[in-house]
Amino acid sequence: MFASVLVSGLVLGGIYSLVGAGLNLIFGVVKIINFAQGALLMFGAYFSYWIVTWLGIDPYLTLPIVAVGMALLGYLIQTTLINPVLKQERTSQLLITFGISLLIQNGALALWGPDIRFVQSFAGYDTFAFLGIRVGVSAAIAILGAAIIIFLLFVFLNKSKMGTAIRAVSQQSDSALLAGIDVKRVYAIAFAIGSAMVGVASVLMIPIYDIYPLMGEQFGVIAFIVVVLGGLGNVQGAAIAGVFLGVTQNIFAVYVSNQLSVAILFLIFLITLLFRPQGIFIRKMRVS
Amino acid sequence: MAQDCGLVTMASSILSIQNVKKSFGGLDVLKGINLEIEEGKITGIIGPNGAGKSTLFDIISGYQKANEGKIIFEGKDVSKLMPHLLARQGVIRTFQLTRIFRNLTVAENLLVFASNSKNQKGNSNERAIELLEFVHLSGLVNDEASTLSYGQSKLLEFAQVLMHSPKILLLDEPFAGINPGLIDQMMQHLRKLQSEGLTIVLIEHNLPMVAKLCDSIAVVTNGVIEMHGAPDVIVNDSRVKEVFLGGH
Amino acid sequence: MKKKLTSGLAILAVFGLAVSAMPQASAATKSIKIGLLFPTTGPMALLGTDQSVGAEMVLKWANSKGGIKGVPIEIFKGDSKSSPAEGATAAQRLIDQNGVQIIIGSYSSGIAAAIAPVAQRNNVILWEVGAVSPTVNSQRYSNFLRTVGVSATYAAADYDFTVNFLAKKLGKPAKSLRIAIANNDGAFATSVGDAVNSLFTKKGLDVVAKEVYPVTSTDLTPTILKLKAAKPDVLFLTPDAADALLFWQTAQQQNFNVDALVGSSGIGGAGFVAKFGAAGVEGVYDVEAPALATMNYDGLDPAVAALTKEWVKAFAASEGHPCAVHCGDGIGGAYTLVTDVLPRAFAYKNTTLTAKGIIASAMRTNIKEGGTPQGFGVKFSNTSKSTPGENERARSVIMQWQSGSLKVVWPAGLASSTPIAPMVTWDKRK
Amino acid sequence: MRNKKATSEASSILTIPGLQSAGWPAFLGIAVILIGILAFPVAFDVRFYFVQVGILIMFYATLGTAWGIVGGYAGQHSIGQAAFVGIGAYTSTLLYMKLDISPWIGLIAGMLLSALIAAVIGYPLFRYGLKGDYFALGTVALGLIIFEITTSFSTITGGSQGIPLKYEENPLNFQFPNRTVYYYIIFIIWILTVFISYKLRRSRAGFEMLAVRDDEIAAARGGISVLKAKLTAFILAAVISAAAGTFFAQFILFLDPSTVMSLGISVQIILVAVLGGMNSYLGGTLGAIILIPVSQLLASTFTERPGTDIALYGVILIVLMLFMPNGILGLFRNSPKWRKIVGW
Repeated sequence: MFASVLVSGLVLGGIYSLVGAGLNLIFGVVKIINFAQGALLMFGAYFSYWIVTWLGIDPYLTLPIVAVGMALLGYLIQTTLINPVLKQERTSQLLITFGISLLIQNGALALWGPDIRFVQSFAGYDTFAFLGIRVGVSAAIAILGAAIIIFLLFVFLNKSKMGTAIRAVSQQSDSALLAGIDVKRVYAIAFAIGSAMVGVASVLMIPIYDIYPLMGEQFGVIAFIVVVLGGLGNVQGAAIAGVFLGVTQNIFAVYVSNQLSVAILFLIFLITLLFRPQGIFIRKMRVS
Repeated sequence: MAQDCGLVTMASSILSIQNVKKSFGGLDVLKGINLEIEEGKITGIIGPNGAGKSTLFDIISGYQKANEGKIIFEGKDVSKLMPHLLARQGVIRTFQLTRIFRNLTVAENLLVFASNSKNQKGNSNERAIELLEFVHLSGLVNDEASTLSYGQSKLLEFAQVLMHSPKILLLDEPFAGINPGLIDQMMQHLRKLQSEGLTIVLIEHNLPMVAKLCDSIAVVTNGVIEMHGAPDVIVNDSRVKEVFLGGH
Repeated sequence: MKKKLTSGLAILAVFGLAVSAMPQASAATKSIKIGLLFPTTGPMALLGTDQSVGAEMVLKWANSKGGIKGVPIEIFKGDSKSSPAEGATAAQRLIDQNGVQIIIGSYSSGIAAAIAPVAQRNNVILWEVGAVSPTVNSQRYSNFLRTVGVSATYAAADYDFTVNFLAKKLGKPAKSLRIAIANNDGAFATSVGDAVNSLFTKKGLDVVAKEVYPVTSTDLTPTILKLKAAKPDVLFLTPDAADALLFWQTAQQQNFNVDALVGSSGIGGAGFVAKFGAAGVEGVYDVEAPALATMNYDGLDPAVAALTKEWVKAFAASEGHPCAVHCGDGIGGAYTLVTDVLPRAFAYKNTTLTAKGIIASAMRTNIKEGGTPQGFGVKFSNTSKSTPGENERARSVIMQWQSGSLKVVWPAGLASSTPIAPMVTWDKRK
Repeated sequence: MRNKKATSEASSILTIPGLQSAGWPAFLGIAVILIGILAFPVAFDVRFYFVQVGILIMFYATLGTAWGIVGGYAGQHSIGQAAFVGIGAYTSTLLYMKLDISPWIGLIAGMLLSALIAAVIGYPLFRYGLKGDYFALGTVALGLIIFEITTSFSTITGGSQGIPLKYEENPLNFQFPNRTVYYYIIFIIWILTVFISYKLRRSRAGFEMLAVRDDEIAAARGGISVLKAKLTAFILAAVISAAAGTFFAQFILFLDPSTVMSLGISVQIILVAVLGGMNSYLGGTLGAIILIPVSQLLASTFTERPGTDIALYGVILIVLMLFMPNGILGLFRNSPKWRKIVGW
């Protein structure tokens, strides 16, 4: 059984990495606590769902449209709602994203009702089985997709000019400004790419998870754990962190306490926050 | 003081820095600093950028912990004290980049420093008024500090640290960004403070100014004290001229 | 300026509240004001909405028939936002702003428990059609009347079915059946899971696993693997709507087979068969009040059966999915109220409706089996009982997914089909 | 002229600015408002719903003001404040239900326990220098952990099924036949909280919090213990929140984790404080006066399409935060005179 638990944890971890990938840019670069992360994930899922319903295509084929649509939405959110309050109190940014989350979640409820919706991909609920260890095909696709987009993100950040600008801004926005980088534009692009990745996550997830207005809530919280655990802006770190969390959650659920298996993630998160250094670029001053 | 009895020629040391070493991520910033700061004197610390001057200040004032070595203040080892405890002992510093409380008013900025010190002297109200007049901020008492210009902020910080009645004052580039007229006044004020018994240590790039103000000068290069002595000796040293005044 | 602004605002607020708080005409009964208070947003919105819509259809039907003895019903709606505290405030608003005399609610036990004292203190009836926790009325509020069964009725039905059918059919003595119980840690699921567990252990059945998973869990594989390792013959599963689907999908992926799965809530929901198809859910049992859309109407009084069919059709048309259990709870509860209790309550006080009159009338309610859309009868426990106001005739039935519809299979008297066991294994489905 | 004025002000700069600078009109205004609030439930023939809205306003005003101490004064944006509301509510309720101890005593017990837990939790958080967003996220995690633990230990807490409180009309049991009494109880809790917040703003301890908020490093240089300032604020806010929690459980007569300790409630608390202006002792109150009635009004207006009201609430929030990122009272910060009065 241990092997099965471990593999299920790896699979879950892959999904966590996928969900965290987009937030890496939003939280890691723009540095806002985005309460709307889960709502955006849900919105992407509905987006894909409606395309599937109208066009009758396989959900995986909606990926480019959803990614582009979500990127536009993200760009719009950053330029119209977040950029104007960038220099203000952090709480006002946080509450704006909370407002966005209320709007998207309850807007979806008001428009489309509370029904649980689902899509069928070509993979259906098929399963790979190997030595008694079983993995859903759609889960395997999601993990493969996660690996690809995380790799692409890594390449983008490290090899492209825009990626370099994003990293510069992520590390120190003030110096980036001095270096002639249009920080607000970089933020908008980072938010857009982050949202596009959330869209990709949505599409890859809906063959596994069903679609309803609150579907993204839990994943939104977990995304923060993934990103902080892996290190802000650290793409590979987040991927490893996601896997670590998934494995921990499932092993804990089986061998310690099923009911506290979600709480343990929060505890790991808290302990990480206490002990990990917060950015190597700021020389840390002891004050307390 | 105990040291007074021993060497007649040497004034007592209020602050003793003993073999202080510090490295950041494998880079040795301080490689064993030894320095005695004499009570009631003004000591200047000069050296090129990155020589470790600010790090030394950070360690003296408790913001950084040395990897090795000791800081002895008034005969007690204070190496492990947190900054606020050092401040209460009378070790007060300024920073290269001004640090004031931007969302508080000018008056409140002084209030914060009014009574936390054990060696507060005199009426703090009068002292505050006097200090505000000195730094020409009397007209702005109720303005939010964020509205001050850079120079004004720097002056406010100066007033702030004096509000605290320090025993030893560590000034990190106090004259940068302040208009020349005021610099003279500040120097006069520093001398006055010195005459009242305050010990002052300052980091400054402007060697002539340091030479004019200080009783002794320590030169820091590459994480060690290259030399320490009277201003005229330092200013006329060929190495200092070469390394430090090369551009002039 | 600032001060003026604050005082201005404060005065405005006080004034605004006072004006909108003008006393309203008291119940000279020109109309009967009923509030529908359900969780229609938040995590309970899916099934809460079903219940609300079901109840509303019946109230509208009563109006179309000329109201209650010629007095029309005015319907007001509230949203408890899936939160007990919001529910309590919304209840007070319905009472004070809209002057409702009866609140039909609440879907969830927590919300019901928070509304009950509000109803009692305002002398308004809480007509409960959804909550199943037996502790809701532990304070013995007289204005609380509940038409549906409590979690103990689920456990009783499960026990009866296990001992009198499953054991025989599976060819084992009841005490040697390996029984597993699983539920999420939400209020409803915990209530039912605990009730089943305590009854079964008390009766000496062999409970080999009791799994509780977080309702927020993102992966049910650990739960399935643990259940699989316990090798149960029968599994009693109480999920909510979303995790029911995730559970079954994971069960398929992990090839988890049991001879019988008795679920509830989401297992009997419309989404369950829609997602997995008729073959995918064939043979799964559901314990609950009957799902109206697929029950056998033969056992119902013919007039009730005709009405029920009408409502089931109307519900499907307006909501886009069949009227299952929760919609049935709403319909059944409201039906008893408007056809039985309210007309008699009028008779008591010469067309003036009072809470006292409604309670007195409810105490005389005596509906036989087959007399309500849900099939069970209604008789409320009186104040001599440990919890008054409970429908002693409410019961849960065992249904089974057969060829894509949820048929009542147990007890035999209400059954529209015969139960099939053991359930087919995953490799035989398709 | 200007100089003279400046000097005269300077001569008293060490008196901390406050309400008295507005003179008698301010005190008259306050008196009128307070009398208005006290008279509201009895002077007008109001339905209890409006009294209840008043109770909710003061409940959230209390929580918002308390949050203002830790979030506004000390600058530590805790997003787990509801956990302390829950600790207060559960302590008094469990003592009452299981041991028959009066909730009045439970109120004190809850406050003490809350202080203890805040100290135990706050110490490592602040000691390890958790700052800004990391502190905020840490408190989110804390709130969720406490929520999950409360749900899990159902044998003691009743878990997700909650606890219906037994109702025995007896003032000693915090239970009154006339529910308007709750209005006056929360009034007292609220006014005390505002008073504490106001006094704190004018005290040495308050100044230290403000200094720490603005610049920890400079504050330490001033001899201020950063740890102590943050911890004091954190504990104070926790204690007040616990008191409000006990009150709320007694008022609603039902308690489950979602009622008192959900993330949504933590956010609502911040919302109230930030909208009003979190740096002012009046911010929480002003925020609650606006947000609670707005959400009630929306809920009673858009009953036909569930979700519409909350979505609109979200829009209102976005707009307010876009145009008043410092809250309503933040608009007054640039006027030295008003600044003193609102205590920015």
